[in-house]
Amino acid sequence: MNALISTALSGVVLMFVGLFVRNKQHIKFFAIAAVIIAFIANLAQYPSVELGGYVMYGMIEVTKFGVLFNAVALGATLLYFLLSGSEFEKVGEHVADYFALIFFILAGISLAASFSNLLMLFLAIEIMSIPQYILAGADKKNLKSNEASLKYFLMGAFSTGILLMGITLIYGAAGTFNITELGLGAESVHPLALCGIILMVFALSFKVSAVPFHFWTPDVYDGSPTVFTSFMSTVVKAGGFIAFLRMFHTSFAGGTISEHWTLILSIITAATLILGNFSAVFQQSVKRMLAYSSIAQAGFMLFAVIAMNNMGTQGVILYSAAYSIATIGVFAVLMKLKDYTFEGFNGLARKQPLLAVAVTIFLFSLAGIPITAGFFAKYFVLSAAIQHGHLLWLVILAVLCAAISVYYYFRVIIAMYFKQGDPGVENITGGFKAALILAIALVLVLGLFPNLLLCWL
Amino acid sequence: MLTVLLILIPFIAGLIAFGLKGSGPKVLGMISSLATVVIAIGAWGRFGTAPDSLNFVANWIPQLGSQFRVGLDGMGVMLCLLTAIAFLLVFITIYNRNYERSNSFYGLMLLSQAGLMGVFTAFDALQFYIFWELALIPVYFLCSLWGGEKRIAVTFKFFIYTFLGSLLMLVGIIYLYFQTPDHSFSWASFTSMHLNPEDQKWLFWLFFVAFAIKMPVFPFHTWQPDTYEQSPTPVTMILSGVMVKMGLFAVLRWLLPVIPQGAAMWSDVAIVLCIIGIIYASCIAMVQNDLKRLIAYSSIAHIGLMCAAIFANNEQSLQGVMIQMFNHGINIIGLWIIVEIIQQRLGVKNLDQMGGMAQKAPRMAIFLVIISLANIGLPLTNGFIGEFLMFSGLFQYNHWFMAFAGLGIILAAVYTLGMIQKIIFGQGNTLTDTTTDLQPGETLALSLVVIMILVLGVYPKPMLDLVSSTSEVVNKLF
Amino acid sequence: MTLLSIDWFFIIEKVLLISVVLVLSLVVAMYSTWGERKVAAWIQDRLGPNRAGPMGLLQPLADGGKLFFKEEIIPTNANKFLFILGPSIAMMVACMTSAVIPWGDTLVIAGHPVSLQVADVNIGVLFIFGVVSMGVYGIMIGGWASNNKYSLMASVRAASQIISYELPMGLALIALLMLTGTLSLKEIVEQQRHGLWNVVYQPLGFFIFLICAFAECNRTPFDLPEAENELNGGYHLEYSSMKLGFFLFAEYINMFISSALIATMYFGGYAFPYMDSLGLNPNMVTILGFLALFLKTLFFIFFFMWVRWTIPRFRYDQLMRLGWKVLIPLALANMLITGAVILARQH
Amino acid sequence: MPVQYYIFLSIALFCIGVMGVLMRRNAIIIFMCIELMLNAVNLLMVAFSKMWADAGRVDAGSAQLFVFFIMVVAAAEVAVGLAIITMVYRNTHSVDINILNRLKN
Amino acid sequence: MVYLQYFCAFGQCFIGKLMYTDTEFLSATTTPFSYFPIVLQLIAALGFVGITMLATHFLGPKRKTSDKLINFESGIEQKGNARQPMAIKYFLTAILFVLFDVEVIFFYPYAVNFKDLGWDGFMAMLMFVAFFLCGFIYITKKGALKWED
Repeated sequence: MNALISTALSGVVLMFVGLFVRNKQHIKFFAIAAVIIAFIANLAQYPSVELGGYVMYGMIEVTKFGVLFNAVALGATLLYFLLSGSEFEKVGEHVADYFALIFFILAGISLAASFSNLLMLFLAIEIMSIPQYILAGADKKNLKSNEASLKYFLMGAFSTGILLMGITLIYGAAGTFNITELGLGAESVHPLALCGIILMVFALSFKVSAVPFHFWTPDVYDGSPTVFTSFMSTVVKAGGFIAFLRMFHTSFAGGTISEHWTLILSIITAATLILGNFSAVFQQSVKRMLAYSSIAQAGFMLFAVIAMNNMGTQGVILYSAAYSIATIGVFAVLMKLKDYTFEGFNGLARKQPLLAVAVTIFLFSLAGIPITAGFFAKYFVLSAAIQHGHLLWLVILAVLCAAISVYYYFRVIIAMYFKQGDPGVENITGGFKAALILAIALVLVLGLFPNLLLCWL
Repeated sequence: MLTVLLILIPFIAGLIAFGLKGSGPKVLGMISSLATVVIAIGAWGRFGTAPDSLNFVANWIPQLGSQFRVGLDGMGVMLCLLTAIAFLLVFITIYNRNYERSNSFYGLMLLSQAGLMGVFTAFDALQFYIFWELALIPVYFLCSLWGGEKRIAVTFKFFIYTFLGSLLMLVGIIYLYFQTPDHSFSWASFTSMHLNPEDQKWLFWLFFVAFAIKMPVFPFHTWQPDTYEQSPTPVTMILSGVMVKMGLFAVLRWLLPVIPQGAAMWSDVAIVLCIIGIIYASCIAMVQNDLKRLIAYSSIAHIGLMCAAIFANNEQSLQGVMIQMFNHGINIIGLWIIVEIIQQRLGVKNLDQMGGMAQKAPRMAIFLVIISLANIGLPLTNGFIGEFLMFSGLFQYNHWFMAFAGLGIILAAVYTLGMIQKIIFGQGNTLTDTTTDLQPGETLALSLVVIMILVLGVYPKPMLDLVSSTSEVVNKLF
Repeated sequence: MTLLSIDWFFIIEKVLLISVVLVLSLVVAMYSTWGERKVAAWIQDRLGPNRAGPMGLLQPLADGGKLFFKEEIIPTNANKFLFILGPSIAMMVACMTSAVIPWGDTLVIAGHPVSLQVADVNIGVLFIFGVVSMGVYGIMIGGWASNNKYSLMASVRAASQIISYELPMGLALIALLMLTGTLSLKEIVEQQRHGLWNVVYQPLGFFIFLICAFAECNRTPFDLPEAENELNGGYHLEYSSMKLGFFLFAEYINMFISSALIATMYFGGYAFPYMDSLGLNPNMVTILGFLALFLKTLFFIFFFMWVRWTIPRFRYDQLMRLGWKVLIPLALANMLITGAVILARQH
Repeated sequence: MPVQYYIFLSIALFCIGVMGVLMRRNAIIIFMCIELMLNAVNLLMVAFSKMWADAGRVDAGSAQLFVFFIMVVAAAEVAVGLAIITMVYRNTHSVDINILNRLKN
Repeated sequence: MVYLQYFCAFGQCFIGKLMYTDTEFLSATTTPFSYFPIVLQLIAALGFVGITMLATHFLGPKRKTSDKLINFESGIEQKGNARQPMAIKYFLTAILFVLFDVEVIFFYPYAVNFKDLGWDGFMAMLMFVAFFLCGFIYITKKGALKWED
C-alpha cells in the first residue's frame, strides 16, 4: 500500500519537477531519491503485514508477498535508474515525464501485487500498460519507435478488451469481483465463467507475452528505445506475472476444474518455451535476442503460475529479481555499445574487461548457471513444477530449452572473449561502473544465498 | 575443516591469480597446488585416524533444507588426492611455458580445481550440482581461450552437452528432494529414502545421462575427442585425468546408492553401452593418426571399462573401479605430459610425421614406454591391479560381458604399442631430428608419474584400504 | 391478440406532443431569425425586415421557401455521403434535445393525465449532455466532407470550442446537481416550484452555464467557427439549399433549447411565483406554467441576440483561455463551495 | 428485459469489434473496434449488475462502478492511442498498419 | 448447450415482449420503456430530416458546371487537398477534453449522492479535485493551453 501511494505520488511530483527543474541530471537524482523513498516506505510496511495481510475495502490485500515483490520491483528499478538513468536524456526532451511514467508503471505493479478484486486487477494492468505505450514511442522521430508504440498500443488495448470481457463474464456467473470468492477451480463452473476464464487467461498471457499471444513482443521490444525496452522486458513483465500469479493462485486453485486450467496453461508454457528459445537462436541483434529471450524466460516464470504452490510463489519472487537484475544489466551495457548486433560485442573483453565480466555474469544468470541468482530462480520454478506432480514432461522440456538458451546467451560471451574486434564503446563513467559492480554483487549474493530474499516470505 | 580448505585454497588462489602479473600466477599456482597436495595427504592421514573430523556442515539455505555439507570418505580422499596431484603435475609441466594472459589462465585453472574438489567432497545434492557446474565453466573458458583452431565451436558443443546433462540431473535431484521424508538434500536422506521402482526406472536415466556425458559413455561421447584435441594440453590433462572421473564418481556416489533398483534394472543396458563404447573407441584409436585423438579414444575405452565394472555391482569390481580411477588419472596425465612435450617440440600431432624419437630423446622414450604399458595394464604397473579387479568383477556378473570387455584390452595393447612404435622407433625425419630431450621440470613431473605407477603397481594396498570402506558402503546400498 | 393491449392513447398522446414540440421548435427557430434581425435593427437603430407581411413577419417563411427551392450543390471533391450526413446530424440532434425538457406540468384530458414532457427519464441532464455533444459531429462531419480549407478550419475550431466549453458546463451543472440531488429535469423543476429558483443558490453556476451555452451554440461572442471575415462563412461554406438551412436552423433551435434549459434549470422552468396559491384549475395552472416557461425562454433568446449585437467576437486564443483557464477553475471552485456550504447547513 | 438480450447484444458487439480488429488494416478503425469491444463490455457489465441486483445482491452496484473505471481507462487509452496514431501519421502520412513492417527481419 | 437455451429464451422473449408493450412499462421512469417516447421522437426527427432532404433534392434546380462544383477558395485557384494535418493544438485540446471529461464523469454520481456521503465524501472528492487540479496545472504549465504562439 505504501509502495502504491509513494510511487503514484512520486510520479506526480516528478511531472512537476520536470516543469521547474531544467537540469536533467538533477531530475535523475530526484527520481533516484523518489525510488529510494518508495523502497523504504514499502519496507516500513513489512512489520505490519508480517503476521498476516490486511484487506482494504475488499479491493486491495496487502500481504508479505506483495510487499516483498514490491521491494524487488523497486529495487530493480533503483538499479535500473542507477545503470541507465542517464540514457533517458538521449531519448528525448521530456526526461522528467519519462521518469514519471516509470513511477506510474511502478504504481501499477504494486497494485498488481496486492489486488484482491478484479477491478483492481484491471486497473493494475492498465496502469502498467498505458505508460508503456508512451514510453515505447518516446523516440518520436524514429519510425521503428513509432511502429513499436502503435503495435503495442493496438495489441495492448485489444487484450484489455478481451480481459474485460473475461472479467464481465466471470462476474455474470459469480456475482462478485472478489478474487477469493470466485472459486473458479471448483467442481463445476458456470458456462459463462468458463468462457470468461479462457478469455482472461488469454488476455493475461497476452500481457506477459506468452506464446501464442507473444507476436507483438519482439517488434515492440526491438523498436522501443533501448532504455525503455530494458524496463519493459524486466520489471513490468514481472509485474504482469505477479498479477497472473495472484489471480491464478487465489481464484483458480483448489478443485477438480483447476486441472484443466493447468493443462491449458502448461500447453501455453510449452509453446512459449519452445518458440521463445528457438527464435532467439536465430537473431542477429542482441536487443532482439533479448526480446525473444524474455519470451523464453516468461515460459519459465509461467511454471510458478501453473504450479500453484508455495515454491512457485517463492520462485516468482526470486525469478523476478534474478531476471530483472540480469537483464537490466545486460541492457545497460548494450546501451553503451554502438552496434547492437553480436558482432558489436566482438573483443569487448579486451577493451572493457569489467563490462565483459558483468555481461558474462548476467548472461550466466539468465542461463541459470549456479552461483548466480538465475540458477536458484530456475531451481525454484522447476521445483514448483515438479512438486505439482503432473508436469514432469514440461520440466524436461524446459530443461532442454534451457540448454538451447545457453546457445544464444553464450554467443555474446563468445563474441566478447573469443573473437577479435574493436567495439565502439561510449564513455564509461565511474558511477556506471560502481552500479555495475553492485548489480554483479547482487546477482552473486542472491546466487549464493537466495534465502536473503526468501527469508522475508 | 581440512575438507573446506581443499576447496577454499584453490578458490581463493584462483581469485587472487586474476589480479597478479608476470610470473606471479605461476608461482601462486604452484604454491596453492602444493598446499592442496599436502592437505590431501593430511586428509588421508586423518581418514585413517578420525574420519569424522573430515566432515563439515554449515547452514546454507534453511528454507530448502540444503546445507553446506562437505565430507570425505575413502573414495573422496583418493579423488581429492588425484585432483591435487594432477594440478601439481600440470603446473610443473607447464612451468616454463608462457601463456598469453597467464593470470587468467592460472586463475581459471585454480577455479576449476576448486570446483572439482567441491564435487568430490559434496554430501549435499544441491551443492554437488552447483560444484558440478562450477567445475565446468572455467574449463569452458580455458578451452575456448587457449585452445586450437576450432576451439570455439568444439568447446561450445562440449559445454552444451554437459550443461544439458546436468540440467537433467537437476530435475532428478529436485524430484528426489521432494521424495525425501525430511525434505533435505543431504546424501544421507537421499540414500535412506524409499523410492518406488517405477520412479527409479526413469530417474535413473536423468542421472545416468548427465554422468554418461561427462565420462563419456557411448553414445554420449561425441564431444570428447574434439574437445581433447582442441583444448590446450594442460586442460586436456585435467579433463581426461580428473574431470571424467567426476562422472564415475557421481555414479558411485549419487546414482548407485540413491537409485539402486533403477540401476539394477538398467545395468545390463548400461554395460552394453559401455562395451560398445570400448570396442568402438578402440577400433577408432587403432586407425587414428592424430596423437591427441588417439589418446582421447583410448580414454573413452578405459572409462567405458570402468563404467561397465561399476554396473557389474559387486564389491570387487567397485573396488577395482575406485582405484582404477586414481591410476587411470595418473597414467593418462603422464601420457598427456608426453604429448604436450612432443607437440611443443615438433609442433605437430600427426603420428605419421613422427618417428625415431628414441635416438633424440631417450629419456622421454623410456617414460613413454612405461606409462603406456601402465595404461594397458601390464602387471607390476598400477594399471594392472585395477583392471584385474574390474575384470574379475565383470566376470562374476556375466562371462560374455567380460569377454567383450577383454577384447578391449587386446585392442588397447595393439594401438598403444602401435603408437609407441610410431613415435619413438623407426626413422627420424627432418622434423624429429631437431627434438631435444626432457627439461628438468618435465623430467620431474614424469618421474613423479612413473614413481607412482611403479609404487602403486607393486604395493597397491594403501589404496585398496582407502577405498574398501567406500566400496562396501556403495555395495551395501546398491 | 396482444397488439390490442398496447396503450394506444399513450402513444397518440406522445406522438402529438412530439409533433407539437418539434413544430414549436421549428417555428421558434424560424421566428428567431426574424427576431434576430429585428433586434439587430433595433439596436443599430434601423428598421429590419419590413417588406414581407406586416413588420416583415412573413420574412422567415419566404426565407424557408427559398431554401427549399435552391439548387443543391455538392462539390466534386466532397465526400457525398458525409456531406449529406453532416447537416442531418446537426438537425437531428437539435430536434432530439427537446425530448426531456418538461414544457409544463400534467394536463388532465378526459381523465387521462397527460404529461407535457415527452419523456421523463431519470437521467435527463445526462441525456441532454449526451445529445448535445453529438452536435459537434454534425459540424465536424460537415466541415470535413466539404473538403474546403475554410470549412475544415472552421469545423476544427468549432469542435475544439464546443468540447472545451463542455467541461465548465458540466462542472457548473454538478454544483446544481449537488443542490438538487437528482438528474431528472422534472424533479429539478418541481423542487423549484416549492422553493426558490436555483439561480438564487447558484448565481455563479448560472453565469458559467450561460457563457457555456453561448459557446455551445456558436453564438457571438463565440462564433469563431463561422467568423465570416476570417473564414468566409465557416463550416457551412460549401452548403446550399436546405442543407445550409439545416445548419442554420439547428443553430437557432439550439439557441431555443438552451434558453429553455437555462430557464428550466435555473429559473424555475414552468414554475412561476404563487402558482400553487392562485387557486386555479390545475389544467389552467399547467397552461400558465407553460406560458411562463415560454416567456422565460423568449427572454433568454432575446438575451442571446442582445449579446450578439453588443459584444464583439473573441479572438480564438482568448476564447480558449476563457474556457480553460477561467471557467474551469471557477466552476470547480463553485462546485466545492456549494458542496461545503450545503454540508455545513445540513448540520 | 431479460439479461439474455443484453448478453447476446454485447457478445455480438464484442465479436464485431474483435473481427474488426483482426481484419481491418486502418489503425483508426482498429482502434474504434477496440472501443466497440469496451463498450460491449460496459453494456454487459451494467446488465449483469442489474441482474444481480434483482437477484438480491447488495454489492451489485460495484459492477456499475467498474463501468466507470472502464470508461476512464478507455479515455486514457484514447488519449494515448490517438496521440500515437497522430505521431505515426505525421511521420509516415499513413495509418495503415500494413506498411508498418520495418521491424520484421 | 446453454447458449442454445439462451437463444430459445431470447426468441420467446423477443416475440412476447415487443408485441406486448404495456402502459405500466411506458409510464414508469425506471424501466427501459420510459425511453420509448424518446424513440418516438427520434423517429419523428429522422423522418423530418429525411423527408426534407429528399424534398429539397427533388425541388431544387440542377445546373451543374464544373466551376460550380469546385471548392470555394475566395475566388483564387484551388491549391492541394484541404485535408492537411491541422495545428496540433486542436488535437491536444481534444485529448485534454477526453481526459478531463471522464474526470467530470466521476463527479456526477458523487453529486447525486453527495448529501448521503457527507463530509467524508467531500474530503474524498476534495482529494479527487486536488488530483484534477494537479493535472490541470501540469498541462497549463506545460503550455498545452497556450494558443498565442
